[in-house]
Amino acid sequence: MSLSSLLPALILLSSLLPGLAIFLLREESHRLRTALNLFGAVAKLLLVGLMIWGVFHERVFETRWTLAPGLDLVLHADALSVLFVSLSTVLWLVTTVYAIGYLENTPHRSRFFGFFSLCVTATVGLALAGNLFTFVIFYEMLTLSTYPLVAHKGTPMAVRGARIYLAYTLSGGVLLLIGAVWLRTIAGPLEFVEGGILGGLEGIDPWALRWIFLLLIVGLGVKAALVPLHGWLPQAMVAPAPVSALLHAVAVVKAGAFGIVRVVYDVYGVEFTAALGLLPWLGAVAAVTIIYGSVKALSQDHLKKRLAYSTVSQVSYIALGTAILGPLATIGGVVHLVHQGVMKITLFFAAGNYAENLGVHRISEMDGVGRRMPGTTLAFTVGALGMIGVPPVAGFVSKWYLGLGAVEAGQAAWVVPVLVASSLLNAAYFLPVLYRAWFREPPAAWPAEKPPAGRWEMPGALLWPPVVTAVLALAAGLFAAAPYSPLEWAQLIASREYAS
Amino acid sequence: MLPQEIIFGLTGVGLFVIGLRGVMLHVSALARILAINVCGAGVFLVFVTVAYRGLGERPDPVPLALVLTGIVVAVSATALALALARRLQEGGDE
Amino acid sequence: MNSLLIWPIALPLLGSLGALVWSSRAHLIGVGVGILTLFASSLVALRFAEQGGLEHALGGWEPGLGIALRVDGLAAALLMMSSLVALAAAVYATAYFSDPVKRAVFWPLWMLLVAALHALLLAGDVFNVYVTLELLGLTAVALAALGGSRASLRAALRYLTVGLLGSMAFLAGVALLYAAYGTLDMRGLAGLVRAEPAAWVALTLMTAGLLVKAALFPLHFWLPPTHANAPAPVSAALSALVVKAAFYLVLRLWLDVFDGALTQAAASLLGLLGAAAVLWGSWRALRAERLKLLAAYSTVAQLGYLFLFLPLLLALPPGPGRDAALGGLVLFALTHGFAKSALFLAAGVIQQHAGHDRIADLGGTARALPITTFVLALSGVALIGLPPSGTFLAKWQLMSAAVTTGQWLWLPVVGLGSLLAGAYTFRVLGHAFGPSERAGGVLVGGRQEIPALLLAIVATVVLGLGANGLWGFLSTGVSVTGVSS
Amino acid sequence: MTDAHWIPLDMLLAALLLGLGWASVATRDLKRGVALFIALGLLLAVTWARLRAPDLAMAEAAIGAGIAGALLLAALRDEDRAVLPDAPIGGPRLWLLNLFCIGLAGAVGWGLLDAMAGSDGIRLAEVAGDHIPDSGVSNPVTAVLLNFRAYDTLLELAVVLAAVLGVLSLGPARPGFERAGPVLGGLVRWLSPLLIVTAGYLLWVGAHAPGGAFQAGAMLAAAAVLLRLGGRADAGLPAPGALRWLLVAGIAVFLVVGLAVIAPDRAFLQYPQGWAGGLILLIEAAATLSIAVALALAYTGGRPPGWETAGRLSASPSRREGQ
Repeated sequence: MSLSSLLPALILLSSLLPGLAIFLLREESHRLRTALNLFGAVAKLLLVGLMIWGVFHERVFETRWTLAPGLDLVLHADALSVLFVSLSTVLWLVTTVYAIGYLENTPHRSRFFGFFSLCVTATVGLALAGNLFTFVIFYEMLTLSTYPLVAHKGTPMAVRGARIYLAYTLSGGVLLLIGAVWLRTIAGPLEFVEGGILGGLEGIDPWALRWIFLLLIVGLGVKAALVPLHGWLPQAMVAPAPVSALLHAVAVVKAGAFGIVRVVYDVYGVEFTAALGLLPWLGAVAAVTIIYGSVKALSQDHLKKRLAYSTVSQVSYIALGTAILGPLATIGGVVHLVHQGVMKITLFFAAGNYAENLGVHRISEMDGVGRRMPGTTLAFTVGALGMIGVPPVAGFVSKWYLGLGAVEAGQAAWVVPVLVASSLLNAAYFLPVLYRAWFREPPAAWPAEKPPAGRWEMPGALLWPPVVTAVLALAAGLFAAAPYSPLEWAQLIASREYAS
Repeated sequence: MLPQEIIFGLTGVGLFVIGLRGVMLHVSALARILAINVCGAGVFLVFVTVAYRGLGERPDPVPLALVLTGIVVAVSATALALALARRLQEGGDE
Repeated sequence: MNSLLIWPIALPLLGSLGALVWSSRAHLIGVGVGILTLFASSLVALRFAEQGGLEHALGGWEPGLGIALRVDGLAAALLMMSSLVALAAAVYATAYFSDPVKRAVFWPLWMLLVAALHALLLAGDVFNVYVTLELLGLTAVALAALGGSRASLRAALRYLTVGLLGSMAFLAGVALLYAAYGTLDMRGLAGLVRAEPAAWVALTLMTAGLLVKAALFPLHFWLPPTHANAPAPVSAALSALVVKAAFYLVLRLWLDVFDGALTQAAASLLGLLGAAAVLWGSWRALRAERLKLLAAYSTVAQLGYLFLFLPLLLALPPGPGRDAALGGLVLFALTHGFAKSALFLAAGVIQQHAGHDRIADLGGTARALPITTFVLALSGVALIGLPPSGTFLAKWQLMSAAVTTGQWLWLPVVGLGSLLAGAYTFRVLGHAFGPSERAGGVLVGGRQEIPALLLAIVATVVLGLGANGLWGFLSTGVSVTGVSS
Repeated sequence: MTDAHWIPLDMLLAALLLGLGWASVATRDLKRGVALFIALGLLLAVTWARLRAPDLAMAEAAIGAGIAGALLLAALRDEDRAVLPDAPIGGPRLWLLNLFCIGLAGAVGWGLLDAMAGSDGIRLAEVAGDHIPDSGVSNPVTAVLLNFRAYDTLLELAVVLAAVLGVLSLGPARPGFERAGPVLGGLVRWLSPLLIVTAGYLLWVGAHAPGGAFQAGAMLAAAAVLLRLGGRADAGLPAPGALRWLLVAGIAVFLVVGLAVIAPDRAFLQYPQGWAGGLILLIEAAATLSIAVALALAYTGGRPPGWETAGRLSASPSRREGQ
């Protein structure tokens, strides 16, 4: 066993083992639990750093374990997985800090952080999955580990939201499983290969492949919240803020989108998908979702619900990017995987802070919140502007490449109007919030204000995470051309997908 | 095939089916237990008919031994079933 | 001379006698014999792995005149499962019974049950199978009646009646086989059976008898009340092992003895009944009000999956594809055995702790009994078929075989069945995580919770991640009757 | 008399069997049903004798009709309603059931005739006959039961034990009968020793003539039944401590012999050359006692007084388990 065959497994274990240990801790062992959490998060960050360095130097990292004849559990590092792994690892560290602060003095923390770690393990497993079989395994594990997090509060509403979430995702999982089994049976072991594998195989009924594509995309689309499979997402916002943040930014929704990218690029191959005539359908679903999500977001007064519908809309940019044939659109879609994550997590952290500190849950209650909580609101503003696509925040870069890609592919006629319309809608549901927060007079009393503690508006563990992610979102836009930036990686990925 | 084989073989089948029908028809435990015993008698008759077949000097001892085993098993099962039925009638623990 | 094969049968039989005579030491004898039996079974499995098929001609008479014990991969795998589950349930039982009379009578019967199971798994003779079936049936009924309530007595009596009827049908089939082919040895029969009326009628009678005992829909009606009202360790053995023994015999008859006399249509019929069992059993489990009743209906459903494999195995030509499906079948049976026994043991802990097992009133279980709740969750994962349980791999093989043979109907059945299983599992967990004032430590009853936990871990982790060797193990001697390999 | 001459008689016998079978199941009066069933058993014994199976005839009379009949009659004593209600199912469902049964009878009959016609008496009789000289006994049925297929018989004893344990687990024994009047009492006093002697004879003779452990055990059990009917609630059984040993004796001796003979070149239950006859007699003797005790206990219907405490080694049994 060499390092290169162990490293992917170690990255998984760095959150799995602390997670299992945390389950066994007594509720009062606050320090030990925090230490384990942070140790796991930092260890994972270091290991991922090592992996990035290695991948850059063309080392191959692969862990392979045979579960049954012809069915291998494969963890493999390629450019795309490194991108997603880095995103989840960085955001996990930030979210862990946030969650420790957020859940201070609440019950069942050992259970929470145990499942929290399992959830990240599943996400990283998804990212590193080297074939469709492995992907399915972690996809299901993700479902299992997030259910208790959504239901964590134990209120009837939380239990109901979790049940709806479970009904959707388990059904999606079954469809994905059927599709994966079918494809595995007729096409062999589906190792992810840049450029896809199916295009090169002879003698497979194209209609079978189309049906399988449908099964896979519907199965993945449930988690990616493609319309009309998005019904669970607004219900799941009953979860505690750090869970919502993770769910929307890296774990569940992103896992679905990541899966769509994997299936289109590394299983079917984007050119072969186009040849099967499937891309326009995917594009249409993505476009409908983008517009629908934005329109629904407009009418929500509940802040987290508005953010949830915004996620529905924004994540479909990734699907849109994959649905347009051409490297520029690919870059736009893939880079949005990162950008949306960083921006959306900022927004959810901020929403959590408003609720935690002031009891503010609704947009109508946010008048003047910027003066009371300037740090949080500044971070929120950066995230919101990024979502709209205002330069130089990261969101602009994604939209720019998507637009360019559409022009390159000769599909500007429908893509550009979608982008413009959605940006206008984004502005329509975010700008009024910013206006209220900064320019309206604060009310005489907040719904449920906590007595101020310490120097800052919030305890540091709650304030710094949104600030850090907001800075990351800005940096990803400002230094998009710098080496190692998300954009750079996306360009590397796109160049490999189209090399064949 | 000898006529006896046909006569007793089919009689065995008849008893088997009569017993089976009795089990499905009745709800009383005792009547069912009785019917199962009739059913078993039919199967035993088939075995003995098979042993008698071929008319060698002596019948085939193997099926006869099987039937002997079967009779003892049947009486054991009957004993257990009757005890259960009786205990049920007395009302169980609660 | 593989006289090794007699020990997994003889040891529990001896133990049973010892427990009857020295009943104050019965629990020690029970656990000790459980360990020894596991040891003997492991030796048998190891010997099989080295040498392939094993045969022991009892009394030294050639099979036919005498009786042979035989072991192939299928038998060895189930023997190991049975020994492990029985040992775990025995340790659990040492802390379960409070009534001294019941405790005293439990141990001899328990070891007789284990002996019957092992005798059945190793039997190489169709009449001997009948005797083991009766021994298994009577011990199972007597143990199930230890529940003591009216409901449990009524269920036990019905179980006995139905089981006896099944045995009679089986025995009638044996009579026809002997009349037609003049032997009772399975290997001998396999070489003689032809596609003719005698074989068809015999197969139908024997299969029908076994289907009653395996509780295949619509002959499952006796199972839920029996398994739901028996003492927990007994329920565990009934659901995990006893019904599976009947299925094992169906498999043996269909794949080996009657190989030459089968039609795809007959297998498809069993598959359809299996599909109905999956859907109906899962649905009833979802509607069940008591945890043990839920577990029992879930057994009806899970047995249905096993029968789905039959039409696939029959349609697949010999080769890697068929071996893969057979491995999936065995893995399914093993995983279900471990998961369901864990579930019943956990349900027993809850019942003893809370005084009831009504699902709607399980609130607070997660706080009071965290380990047991964890067992519920783990076994639920295996029942749904989610990774990393063995069931996940087994269902993958099942669906893969369905695609290969073009039997598409089974795909939606498996999918729907999994969703229903998810629904009933999370229904229980949802209640268990509900609010309550009761609190408890991490481990409440070690002798009861640890065996259950280990069983659940085997089902959900060990068999999921470490099952690859199973396929090789099974193909050490693929044909059951073709002992030389 | 050739077989052809037997045909009318055989047909009469068959018709009677079917009629009795039908009547015992169809009657709504359970007492009548049981009586008819016992008659069926006796008629079966006649049939076995006619089909040249005297071992079976004896076993059927003693066990199938005798003990089973006694068990059923004893059960009737507790039955509140000896008369069943009107046919529990009727109308179309009854017709469906009848149709199913007729179809089943046709199919099984067809299969059986095909089986017997298709293969002209291939069977194990010849092989068995060839090996009887090596079996240690000369009665072929005993040779099969205690040598060729001894393992079946071992498990069969386990079945008997399982059933009795089940009966014992369910509750205490029924109360006994009133002390019999002088006539019955005298009969019992005379008959019981006779039965015990007969049992010993059957056990001994089983090696070369019809008879053996099961028949002998049934005779002993019959003696116990008689004693109980005569008013002895304990049916003449020994104290519970000894009962436990007697119950396990058959299997224990069988199993120990089977395991003891194992050697590198000898299988389980493969008796060494020259020892077969003696070992079989030993096993049969133990089995007779076990069967007799088991059947007698089953007849009393539950635990004899003092059963619970008889198996304890020490005065202070461990009670840690259970809550």
